[in-house]
Order: sequence, then structure tokens, then C-alpha cells
Amino acid sequence: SSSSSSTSAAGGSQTIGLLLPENTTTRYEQFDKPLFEAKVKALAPSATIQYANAGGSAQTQAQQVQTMINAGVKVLVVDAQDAAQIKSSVQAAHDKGIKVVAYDRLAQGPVDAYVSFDNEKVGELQGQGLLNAMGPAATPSAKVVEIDGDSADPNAADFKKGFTTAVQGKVNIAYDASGLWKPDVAAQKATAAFNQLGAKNVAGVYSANDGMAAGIVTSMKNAGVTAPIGGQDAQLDAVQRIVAGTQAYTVYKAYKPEAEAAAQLAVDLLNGQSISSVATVTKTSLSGNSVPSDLLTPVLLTKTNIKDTVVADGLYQVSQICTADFAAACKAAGLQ
Amino acid sequence: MTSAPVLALRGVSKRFGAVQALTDVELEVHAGEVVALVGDNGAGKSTLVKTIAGVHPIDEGAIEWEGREVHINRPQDAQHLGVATVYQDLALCDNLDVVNNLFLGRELRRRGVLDEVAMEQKSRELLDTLSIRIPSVRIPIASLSGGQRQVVAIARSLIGEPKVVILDEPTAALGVEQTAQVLDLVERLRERGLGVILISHNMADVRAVADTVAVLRLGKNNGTFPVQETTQETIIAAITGATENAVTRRAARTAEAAK
Amino acid sequence: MTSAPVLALRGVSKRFGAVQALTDVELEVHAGEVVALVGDNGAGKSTLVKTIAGVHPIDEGAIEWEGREVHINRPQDAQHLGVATVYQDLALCDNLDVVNNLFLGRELRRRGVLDEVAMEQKSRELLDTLSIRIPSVRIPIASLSGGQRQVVAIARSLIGEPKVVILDEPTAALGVEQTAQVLDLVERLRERGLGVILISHNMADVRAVADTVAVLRLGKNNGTFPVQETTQETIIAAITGATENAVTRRAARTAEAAK
Amino acid sequence: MSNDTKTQASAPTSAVDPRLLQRESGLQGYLNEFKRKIRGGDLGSLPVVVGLLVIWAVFSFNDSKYFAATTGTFVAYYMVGVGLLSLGLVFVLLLGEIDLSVGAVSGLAAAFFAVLSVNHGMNPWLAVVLTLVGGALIGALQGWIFAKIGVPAFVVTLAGFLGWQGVMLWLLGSTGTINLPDSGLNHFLSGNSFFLGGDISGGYILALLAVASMAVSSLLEQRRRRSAGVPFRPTSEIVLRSALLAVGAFGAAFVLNQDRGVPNDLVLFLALLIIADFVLRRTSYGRKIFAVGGNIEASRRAGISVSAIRISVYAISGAFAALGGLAIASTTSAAGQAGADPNNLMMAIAAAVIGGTSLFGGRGRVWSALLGMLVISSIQAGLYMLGLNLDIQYMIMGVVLLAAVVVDSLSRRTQKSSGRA
Amino acid sequence: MSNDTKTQASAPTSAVDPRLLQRESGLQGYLNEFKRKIRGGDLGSLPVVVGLLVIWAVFSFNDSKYFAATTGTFVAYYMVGVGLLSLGLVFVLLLGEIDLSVGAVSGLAAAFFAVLSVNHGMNPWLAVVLTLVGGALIGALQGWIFAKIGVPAFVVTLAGFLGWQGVMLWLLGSTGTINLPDSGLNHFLSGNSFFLGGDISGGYILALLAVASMAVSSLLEQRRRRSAGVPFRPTSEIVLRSALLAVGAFGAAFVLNQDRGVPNDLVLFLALLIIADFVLRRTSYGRKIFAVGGNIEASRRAGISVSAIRISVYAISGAFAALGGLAIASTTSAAGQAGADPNNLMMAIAAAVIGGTSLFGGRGRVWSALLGMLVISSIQAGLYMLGLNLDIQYMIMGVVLLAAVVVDSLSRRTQKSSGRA
Ligand SMILES: Nc1ncnc2c1ncn2[C@@H]1O[C@H](COP(=O)(O)OP(=O)(O)OP(=O)(O)O)[C@@H](O)[C@H]1O
Ligand SMILES: Nc1ncnc2c1ncn2[C@@H]1O[C@H](COP(=O)(O)OP(=O)(O)OP(=O)(O)O)[C@@H](O)[C@H]1O
Ligand SMILES: [Mg+2]
Ligand SMILES: [Mg+2]
Repeated sequence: SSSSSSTSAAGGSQTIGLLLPENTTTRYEQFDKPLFEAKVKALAPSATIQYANAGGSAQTQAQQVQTMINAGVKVLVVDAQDAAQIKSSVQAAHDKGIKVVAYDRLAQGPVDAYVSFDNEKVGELQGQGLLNAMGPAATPSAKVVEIDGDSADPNAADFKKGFTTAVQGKVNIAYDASGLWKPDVAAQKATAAFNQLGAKNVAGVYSANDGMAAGIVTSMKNAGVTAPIGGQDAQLDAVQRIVAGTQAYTVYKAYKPEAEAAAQLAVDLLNGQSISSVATVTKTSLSGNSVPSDLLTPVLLTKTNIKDTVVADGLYQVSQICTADFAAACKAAGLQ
Repeated sequence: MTSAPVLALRGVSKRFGAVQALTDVELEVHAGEVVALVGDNGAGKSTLVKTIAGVHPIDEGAIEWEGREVHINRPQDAQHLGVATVYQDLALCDNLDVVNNLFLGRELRRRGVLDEVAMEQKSRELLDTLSIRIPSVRIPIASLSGGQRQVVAIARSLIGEPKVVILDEPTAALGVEQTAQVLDLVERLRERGLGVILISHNMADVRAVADTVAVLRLGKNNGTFPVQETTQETIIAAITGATENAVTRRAARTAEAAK
Repeated sequence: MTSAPVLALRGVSKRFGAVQALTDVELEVHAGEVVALVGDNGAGKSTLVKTIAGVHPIDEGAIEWEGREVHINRPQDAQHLGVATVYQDLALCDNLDVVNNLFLGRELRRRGVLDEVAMEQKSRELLDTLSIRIPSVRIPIASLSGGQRQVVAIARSLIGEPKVVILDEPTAALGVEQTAQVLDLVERLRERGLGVILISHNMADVRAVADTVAVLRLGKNNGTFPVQETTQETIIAAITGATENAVTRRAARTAEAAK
Repeated sequence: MSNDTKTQASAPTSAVDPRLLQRESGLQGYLNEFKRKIRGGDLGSLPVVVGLLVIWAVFSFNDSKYFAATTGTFVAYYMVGVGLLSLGLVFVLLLGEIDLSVGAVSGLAAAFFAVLSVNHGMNPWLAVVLTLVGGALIGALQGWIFAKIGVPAFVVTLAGFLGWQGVMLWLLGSTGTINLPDSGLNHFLSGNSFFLGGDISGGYILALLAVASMAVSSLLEQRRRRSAGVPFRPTSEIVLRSALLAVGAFGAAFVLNQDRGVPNDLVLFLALLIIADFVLRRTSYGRKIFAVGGNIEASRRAGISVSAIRISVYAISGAFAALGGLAIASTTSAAGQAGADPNNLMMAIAAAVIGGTSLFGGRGRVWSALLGMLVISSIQAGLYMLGLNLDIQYMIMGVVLLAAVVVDSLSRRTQKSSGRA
Repeated sequence: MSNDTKTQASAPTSAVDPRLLQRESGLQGYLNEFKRKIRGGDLGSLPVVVGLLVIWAVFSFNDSKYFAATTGTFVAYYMVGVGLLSLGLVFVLLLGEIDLSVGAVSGLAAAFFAVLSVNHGMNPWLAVVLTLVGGALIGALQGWIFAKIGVPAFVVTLAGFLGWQGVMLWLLGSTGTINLPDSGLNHFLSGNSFFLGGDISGGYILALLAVASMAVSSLLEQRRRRSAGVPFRPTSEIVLRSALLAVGAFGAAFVLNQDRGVPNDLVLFLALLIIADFVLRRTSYGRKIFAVGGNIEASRRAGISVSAIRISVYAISGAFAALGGLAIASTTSAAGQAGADPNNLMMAIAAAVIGGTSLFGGRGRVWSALLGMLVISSIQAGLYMLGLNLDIQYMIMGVVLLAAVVVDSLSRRTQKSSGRA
């Protein structure tokens, strides 16, 4: 495993550092990390990977970057907890001649490459998904409840922006608050919104991610709200809810291509090769640096394309999705 | 008093950090005997009491109970043997009321549930025999006067069926009437055949109720005297370690002034 | 004693929740006078002391200092007037050592910094005059015996230049020698022209040093007696509220037994 | 201890003190005493109740929709999860200690339950029992390290705060968030499950039960006390207290009935509160907890096994934390990685303290968990409805929390200055 | 109070107690006494130091890179921010109170500083001063509500925990995270700024200063004490203590010099520790803090204005929290919305407690902030290097924290059973 790797590497000459931001969302330690490690192993068997998860703290992440600099890594792949605060760490790594790949979130500072989904695009897809699910109910006066992510997370603003662009003028955002990425907080805020607006008047619900959607779905059931709701991340529990019909959609950001692209970039940088074949576009970060980027396209996931996406990509087995509680729904959805 | 003492200490020593509080102390208490334990401030009387009561286990030596050696490591051990103790620092729970303090650890129950009524009734009776006035037995100990607290602590030791009662300066804060009641009480305990260890600085009280006086000085035995045959001066000399001391000087001075 | 008293209480009342602890109490202390305040347990003596010391502000009535009415709302107020108090519950900081407790709030300083050396030296002197042995003046108060703590509290009141010293049962936990020293001390204070209020349950001590005895009973005045002209029985009767009480009964019984 | 509020009426014994102010009999006497208590600052939970009413009034004024039965359901439903943590914490606070691990244990419990019942298909009720036992064992382990090894409780439970969170992540590691099926305990605790199926009689039956049992037990006690010759509560007071309880209970039932009835999880919470209150006030075990919280050394000398009390209290806290975790999970029908939210810990402690339980041990009641959670949930309900920005929300939350306690503190200050600490 | 460790040597007064075990003079006596102390469990901070050495050994064994100068710099540099919060908290803990707001105040301070100096272009040093004054005022306000209105400190600072976080978010609202320029205090505290520019002499000069001033002041005190006839430390002990300090100080300087020198923020931290230690142990203000922490009523009766002490202590805590916030911000050269990380609060309290400051007031030293942070930072440095998954990391952190305190607790238990609580 990665823990033994850091000891085995001679002088860290072939070490890649992987820094992930938090653990309240399932994806990082469950998907990104193993997928990334597997791909690096395949591309450069002699390279080792040092891993760190910041547990949601930008300050911890700075210390982790420092640790890796001390350990002599050659390439850093950073999913920044705070894209602005990471700047001085990126600078410090850059000063030591370490190459930095920004992963998923465009870190500020002298970043060498960037791979991500287009976060605004994610928000737009979410908006589109909601409009589709609402169907004819999507009128400019239809009341929609919006539960956003934590405003301390810069991506949350991108999602919100994309979503707003997609639904502006088409529905009425009657309630808008941050759910802090926490399911229980989101559930309570949604309930408060339903109380405020009247359960029958709610025509649609936006949840910035699937974790919060779990809580909100429960609130909707309690309050008797039948409007559609969607999230993002394609978490297993969300896929199950989509099968069962309690959640309308999620946005599937295929972790595999993203992680593998990052691995490709990291190995190329490690070997001093050109990255222009992978990072085909350029994005300018808030600190003004132009970064060669690889932007992947997210997919809107609904009941109809589960098989073609998460199952086809090997993210989940059908048996994982169709547990006893969801067996009947799976049959109805044609999954089993 | 030829039978084995109820309680005997053999060569007991106790040390606190750098302070050797007790060195090779011997003490015997027989059933139906009142032993007064006297000594200067800091002589180690309370420490001795606490070793018997299981508050501080002894470092060296042995404690014998009815002739058998016993090990007293926790207060429960002493209580199970039948030792009831009134501590100098009283050791009451300030947040509990008088009734709860009296019955702490020995609550009366009715069908498994605390029997507050019976406890309250019994408390009032107990306090009445010690002629103390307490505004209410349901006010927290924190709001009692010094003497009232002391009476509560004394009353505590009378609940249960002890064989040895240890009273560490029980009358220090008591008024004249309550002091008389406690001395009466000590005599009643002796009549009931209990062994009593009474610590006091008041020589008159000691002489009034004790059978034997054991003197501690600087953590060591400094003589055991039968009360009947010993003068007050002898005891005070044993306590202070000198026949010429502040007490005799003061007495001499006052006598002179009176002339 | 025709001059105004240093300290006088006029119709002081104090109530705790549902308990009327003091009702219309009057008290006068002159310079160079030792007033003994006596009374049964819970009579309100300590409460009275605390109202003077500023621990509990009074509810009604007035306090006069050298003839002027003053308001004592905090302990600082009393200290600034020149009242030094030894409380029955001692009120020491268990976590601080003897020296620090003695000088608490009145630390000696040298160039703005605590002068530990001078304080330690002074502490040893003070404790020596009260003939107490304390293992070290640098051990925390928590590990002292009851009498040792009491002496520390008494010594505290001698630091500074008070005009009135209040001693609430100062000798309760003291050995015979230390008690004699404290009585000497009280006499020295009187000679220096200070007013002294001495609370004690020990009639012998009271008669030995007091000029006047003020009796409190159930929170009310119950007579003020010049010591010279009053018998012990009169005082005890005033305290207990009856000429026939546990003390007389006990005395009678003991006398009978002696026959 | 509520016993000290018992007033002295016509006691026939001789020991009664003439300085004790006797209350005149009848309602008039009750009112006079009440006035005296207000002046003395001896008000029990009245200030917090007033604070609660003020909160309701202010939010209703700001948002007309706040004053609605749905808000009642919101408060009644969402306060239970954290309220259960708080209830367990009251035991710990009574000892004068703290348990920082309750949030982490609650998250771990939910994850453990989900893994057992969903991933391993265990019978859900068996899984519940195992989870509660697990919580108690975790608590007991922490209590043991504290009581026997002597590591300060703060450090032990801080280690637990981190460690159990790790175990929870590890348990969820392979699957992430797990959806809970709408059955078993999860259904019972869910927001769709109401007492007697939400039948309108449900709330009133509960209210009637509460009022009747209070009145009957008070009267029985009065009779026993009277015949034993110790002071007893006058009938007028019993009537007044029962009437007050009736107003509260039937009022709450009425409000909740306007919406969908009394949520089952609230019924469970109330039942546990009553049991916990009984244990603390009527059993010698409870008495020992107060004693240890008041003076450890005195308790030890009274022959109480302080270690046993400590270990058992932490076990209780752990079990309540586990149950609270299940209740919190049921509000989202899922056990996820965000379960061990440190915010829940903060709110649970705050509720107990706001409700009047001292952090310094020996003083408090289990009802403070209920009262404190009512305050906190009422604020949250209002803030969430207003849909404010997070910054404003935090500020208001801070200020309102403070304000809710200020009345209480001011009255305590009066009390102190009149000599009753 | 460290005074009680002063041993009794050849005191010429009469009051000395014959039961007090005299230490034989010379080094032999010192060793004998040390043995006696080990048996009695009276070890001061030795157990935690041993715990620290064990942590270092275990991590070095697991990862050969751990035992390197860069780890030293890592620990020395990153412990300062939270260490400053912890230092302020020691004052509060000595009172027997708690300050839950330090994390929020530190975040607010960083935001305030960033807004002033970056957005409004204020002179950075003026902004620093305003920030520190602001922190002190916030603390004083909380202290005032606690001391004068009587709201429990826990509730006041919990309200602060929420409220100040709200203010911080509001301040940052329009801009989000603000990057700080590499100048002024931010440069001074940054990881690139070393004492004397990282010159190799820097560390040794500091070590020499520390050892020399300790030795000289000890000898001066010995002389005064000897001439006043009160017990004094024998010369052999002074030599031994100075030697021990020399080993530690020069050792640390050597390790840090292997990398880039002594970080400036560590120098600032040490300087503040020395000042705070001086205030607490050598001034009557410090004495009053200990007194209030030991017995509030006794302090009040001794004429100490308890409210003034409380307000000032909270002001100190607020000012240190503000400075800590600036130090934390300088580690990422940015003030962001996650600045008020509740983890910082937990770690700051934990550090003080691990270092040996009691949560119950009256017992502790400022050095516990340093010692505790060394423990916590050393664990973190090791865990980050191992690159474990977060679940394992949390578990190890919990277990190691506990282990670091267990030795200490076991020795205290011995101490207790030999009668010294
Ligand atoms: N826990 C402790 N730690 C250290 N020293 C202690 C401790 N307890 C008692 N001592 C010391 O032991 C000696 C004896 O104390 P003890 O309380 O037994 O005296 P005593 O005879 O009861 O005195 P008094 O008449 O004043 O109550 C004293 O010098 C005291 O300082
Ligand atoms: N803080 C308080 N709260 C309520 N009642 C109190 C308080 N302090 C004292 N009392 C009551 O006031 C009465 C007088 O108490 P006080 O301590 O003054 O008695 P005292 O004369 O000093 O008695 P003793 O000789 O026992 O020390 C007692 O009945 C006591 O219960
Ligand atoms: Mg004693
Ligand atoms: Mg008194």
C-alpha cells in the first residue's frame, strides 16, 4: 500500500504526491485514490505514491504539502480544499522544482497542469436535469427549493452559478440556503423551506450533491413533497434512490477518466515528457496563471442510463445497487 | 480488658511525599472503651484516623480487628468491618440536602425506590437527639452553619450498626449545649459496648469521657495514660513535649495578674 | 468608653432565601475592647461577621465606622476601612502554598516583581510566634492538618494594619499550646488599641480574654454582659434560652455520679 | 435536586426553626412565596421558559409562517436526535465531567447499524440492540480508562472523538453512504411515524397520562408525608402544578395535532426522559451520581465506589449517543460519513447547559436536555425558514443563544447576592 | 506552582519540622530524591517528555525519513499558530474556565487583518496592532458578560464560537479567501523566515541565552535566599538543571540548524512563553489568577477583584487567539472561510491538557502549551508522512493522544494513592 511506499522509495526520486481534500463525500478515498494509484502503477511501475487527505481543512493541507516537499516528491497532484489558500503551498513546491497538477479544483499559483470536470457545466447539467424532471411543471412561477454546498468550498459557487444559468427565468427559486454539504443540515433546511412555502407549492428541489440529497429526500417524504430532486456525484446510495424513484437524477463525473488523466499527467511530468497530448486546452486561474488543462465532460445520470454509465464503467456492480431493499425497483427499472 | 482489642494498630507508618506523618504508631481500642487520641496540631491524629477508615492505606505495619490482621484499602473495607468515622473535615456533599447527606451510601428504600419520607422522618429524630436546630432538613448542606454541619456529620455515624466509632474533633464547632449532647452520646456508645476513638484538643472533655488517653507527638507514640490516674499537666506535657510551655506560661502569668 | 465605637451595627437584618438569619441586630466594638460574640449553633454569628466583612451585604439596618455610617458591599470595602477577618471556614486557596496564602492580595514586591524571599522569611517569623510546626512553608495548603490551616488563617489577619480584628472560632481546631498563643495574641491586640470581635463556644476562653460578651440567639440579640460581673451560668442560659438545659443536666448527672 | 423546592407546611415536629419563613396556606401563600422567589432570583427554569417564549414571539413577528403547527412538528421532530445525546451528557455533566465523544459515537453507531442491517442483512431490531450495546461498551471503555487509569475524561473522550470517527470512516469505507430502509426502528423514528398513527386522540391521551400520573403520585406522596408527620405539599400547590403541566401538555398536543400528530421519536424521547429522571431522583444509583458530582472525596468516604459510578455513567452516555445516532440517521434515512458532525456535540452540550445543568457537577436535571433542545431547535427552525446567509445565521444563533441564558444568569446573580450560591 | 518543588536544604530556622525528609546535600542527594519522587509518582512533566520520546522513536522506526531535520522544522514551524491559541487558553484554564471562541476569534482576526491590510491597503503593522487590540476587546467583551452578567463562560464562548464565525464569513463575504502578501508580520511568521536569516549561529545564540539566563538567575536567587536564611537550591541542583536545559536547547538548535535554522515564528512563540511564564509566576497579577482558579470565594474575601481578573484573562486569551490566527494564516499565506476551524480549538485545549494544565483551575504552567503542541505536532508530522487513509489516521491520532497521557496519569495515580492529590 501507499504507507509502505514512502519508505521504500530511494530518496523519493520517483515519488508522486496525491493530496485529496476531505472525506465527507464518498468519492475521494473510495474511487479517486485507488483509480489514480492503479493507473500510475500501470504507467510507471517504479514510481511510488504518497497520499494525504486533508479532512476538510485547508490548513492541514498546507502542512501535508510541506510534508511531501520535505519527503522529496517530484510531482504533486493536489485537489485543493481551498483553491486560494493553497497558493503559497503551490508556490513553495514550484520553488523546489516540483511539478504541480491541480486535480478537480483549479488551485491558484504556478500550477503545471489541470484536470477536472467543468464545474459550471455540472451546475448547468443539474439545472437541465431538474427542468427535464419537472417537465411541464417548470413554469416561471414554479417554486423551487435550492440547497447549495458549503460556501467555504469554491466549487460550490461554480455549481450554483451553472445551475442558476440553466434555470434562470424558467422557474422561481423561492428558497435558497447553504446545506454545508451536511445531510442532516440539508434535511432540516429543506423541511424549514417546505414549512415556509407550503409542501404542496414546491415544484422542484435542487441539492448540490447526493450526500445532502439523501437527507432532503427523507424530508420530502416526511412533508409529503412529491416534486423531483437531484444531486451530483453518482454515489451508490443516490443511484439506489434513482432506481427507487425518490431521486430524479444525479450528475455522474466519471472518476475513472479523471483519475487516469491525472495519473497520465503526473507520470509524464515525472519523466519530463510533454503533456500537450493530454492537456489540450488552457484555463486561467484566479491568480492569473494560464494552465494547460484537460476538462472532461460530466454526464447527467437518470434511471435510463444507469447501465450505460456507472455499471458499464465498473464503478458499481448491479448486485451492489440492487440490494434486497431495492430488488423490486431494480426489476422495474430493468436493471436485473 | 483482657480480651483482644476490637481494633489494634501495630507499628503503623504513613508517608506523604517528603513528610513522614506517622512512624511506628501503636494503638488499641477495646469494646466498651473510650480512647482519647490527643496531640499537638499536625501530630498525625487525623492521618491515623484516615488510615483506620481506609482513606489512606498504611505504608507499613498492621491493623488488627478483633485479633485478626485485616487489610483496609478503601473506605468500604472499614465500613464492612464496622468502623464509623466522623472526619475533621466533615466530608459532606455540599450540593445535597441534609437528609441525603445523612443517608448517603445507606439510603432507605421501599420497593427498590428511595424512601424519602422515612429518611426525612428518621433525620429529624436523629437531629433532635443532638438538640440542633436546622431551618429545614431539605436545604443543601452548603447553607448550614459550621456547627450545624458538624452535627450532621456526627449524626451520619450513628446510622448503621458500627462496632467502633471514630470521632475526629467532633465538638470543635459545637455550642455548649450540643457539646454536652455529644459527650452524652459518647457515653451512651460506651454503654452499648462500642469502642470509641475520640480526638479532641479540649482536655476537660477528654477527662470527662475518656478511659484512656493516647498521646501522639510528631507522628510517634508519646505515652498512653489511664485518665483516672493522670493529671492534666502530665498529659499536656506529653503533648507539647515540655513541662514548660505556652500553656503553663500563660497560666502563671494569669495567676500573677490575678494576685 | 465614652468615645464613639470603632464599629457599630444598628438594626442589621439579613435573609437567605426563606431563612431570616439576622433580625435587628445591634453590636458595638470600641478601640481596645475585646467583644466576645457567643450563641448557639446557627445563631447567626458567622453571618453577622460576614456582613461586617463585606461577604454578604446587609439587607436592612446600618453599619457605623468611627461614628459615620458606611456601606460595606464587598470585602475590599471592609479591608479599606481596616477590618481583618478570620473566617470560620478559613477561606484559603488549597492550590497555593502557605506563603502565597498568607500574602494573598497583599504580596510583597521588589521592583514590581514578587519578593518571594522576603515573604517566605516573614511567613516563618509569623508562624513561629504562633508556635505551629508546618513541614514546609512551600507545601500547598491542601496538605496541612486542620489546626495548621487555622493558624495560617489567623496569621493572615496579622499582615497589614487593621483597626478591628474579627476572629470567628479561631481556636476551634487548635491544640492547647496554640490556643494559649492565640489568647495571648488577642490580649496583645487589645493592648495595641485594636477592637477585637471574638467568636467562641469555649466559655473559659471567652471569660479569659473578653471584656464584653454579646449573646445572639436565633438571629436576635439576647443580651450584652460585662464579663467581670457575669457568671458563666447566666451566659449559658442566655445562649440556650433556658436555665435548665443539656449542660446543666449533664453537670448535675456527673456531679451525682461522682458522689 | 428538586426536593429542596418542597416547602414547609404545618410540620408538627419540634425541630422546626422559628426563623424559617412559613408559607401561608392556600393559593395566596403560593403566590406570596412565588413573589418572594422572584425577588430572590430563585426561579428554577422559569427564565429559560420565558426566553423560549421570547424567541417564539420574535420569530413569529419576523415571519408569519413561523407561528404554525408545522414549525411545532419541525422542532418536536428534529430535536430528538441531538436531544438524546444531550440526555446522556446530562449524566456525565452531573458528575462534573465531559464526554466529547458523543458526536463521534453517534456517527459510528449509525454506520454500525447500517452495515449490520443493510450490508449484512441482519434483523433490524437485533441490529438496534447490538448497536446500543456497542455504544454502552464504548462508553464503558472510556469510563474505565478515565476511572481506573486516571486519564482526564477530557483527554479520553477527545481521543474517542478522533478514534471513533476513524472507526466509522473505516466501516463505511467500502460503501460510503448507506441508505436505511424505511422499516424497523428507522421507520419508527422517521418523520412519517406518529403516535397512534397520528390519530388526533394520541396527543391528548399522552397529555392526560402525564397530568394524571403527576397529580396522582403527588397526592399519594402528600398522604404518606402527612401521615409520617413530615412537611408536605399543600393540595392547592398540587392542583396548581398539575394545571400548569396540563396547559403545557395539552397545548403541545393541540399544536402537534394541527399538523400530523405527535412524532413517535418525540414519544420515545419523552419516555426516556421520564425514566432517566426517575433513575436520577428516585434511586440510590441516581443519588450516588449527584454525590460524586458534588464531592468525590466525601462520596468515596461514604463507601460509594466512585469508579463504578463513573464507568456506568459513561456507559449510559455511550448508549444514549448510539440511540441518538440512530435517530439522527433516521432524519436523513441514511448513515454517511458526515454522521460524526462535531456540531452535534456542541449543540448537545449547549442544550444541557442552557436547560440549567451545571458544567461543574452535582446540579442539574434531565429536563434541561429537553428545554435546551427546545430553545436550540426553535432558533434553528426560525433561522432556516428565513433562509439567511450563513454569516448572518451564525451571528443570530450566537446572540440568541446568549440571550436565552442571560435572563437566567441575571436571576442567578440576584440569588447569589442574596447569599444563595 | 513550581515553587513547591523547591527543596529544603540546610534551613537555619527553628520552625523546620523533624518529620520532613531532609535531602542529603550534593548530587547523590539529588538522585536519591529523584528516586523517591519516581516511587511517589511526583514527576512533573517527565512522563509527557517520555511519551514524546516514545512517539519520536515509534515514528522513526516506521519511517526512516521521520528522523530528520526537516521534521524538526515542520514541528517547530506548524505548532506555533495553535500553540499561541493554547497559550492564551492556559490562562483561561488556570481560572478553571474554558474559552470555546479561540478558534473563531483566530479566524476572524486573520480575516480582519486581511481586509484591513489587503483590501483597504492599511499599513500592515498598524493592521496587526488593530487586530490584536480587536482580539483583546472581543475577549474582554466575553469576559465581561461572564464576569458581570454571570452567564456561564461555556455558553458565552459557545455563542462567540458561532457569532465570531458569522462575523468572519461576513467580512470575507464579498471576496472569499484573501491571499496575504509576503511582507510585514506575514513574512516574519512565514515558513521562509528564520532567526538571523537562518545563520547557523542563530540557534546557538538563543540556546546560550536561555541557559545562561537560567543559570545566572538561579544563582542570584540562591544568594538572596541564603543570605535571608530561607531554604535554597543547592548549587549541584542548579548545575544539573542548567545542564539539562543546555542539552535540550542546544540539541534543538542543532537539529534545526541541520535544516534551515530556527523559524522566526518559533522565536516569537518562545519569547511570549517566557513573558507569560514570568507574568504568571512572578507578578501579583499572575498570583491572583492562580488564587481565583483555586478558590473563588477565598480570593474574593482576600480582596481580589474576581471580575477584573476574569475580564483581563479573557482579554489575554482573545489577544493570543488573534495572534495565533495571524500565525495560522501565515502558514497558508491566506485568510479564508475555513479559518475558524473547530479542530484548532480542540487541539489547543488538548495541548494544554496534555502538557499538564488542569481543566479544573489553579494548576498548570504555560509550558504545557509548548509541550502539548510538541506532542500533537510530532504525531501529525508522522501521520502525514505515512500517508495513511483518513480513517486509520483518526484512529492512530486518538490512540496516540491517549497513550501520551497515560504515563502521566498512571504516575498521578501513584501520587494520589500515596496521599498527594
Ligand atoms: N495529604 C497530605 N499530603 C502531605 N502532607 C500531609 C497530608 N496530610 C497530612 N499531612 C501532614 O501530616 C501531618 C499530620 O497531619 P494530621 O492532619 O494528621 O494532623 P492532626 O494531628 O490531625 O492535626 P490537627 O490537630 O491540626 O488536626 C501534618 O504535618 C500535615 O502537614
Ligand atoms: N448561604 C446561606 N443560605 C441559606 N441559609 C444560610 C446561609 N448561611 C447561613 N444560613 C443559615 O443562617 C443561620 C445562621 O448561620 P451562621 O453560620 O451565621 O451560624 P453561626 O452562629 O455561625 O453558627 P455556628 O456556631 O454553628 O458556626 C443558620 O441557620 C444557617 O442555616
Ligand atoms: Mg486533625
Ligand atoms: Mg459560625
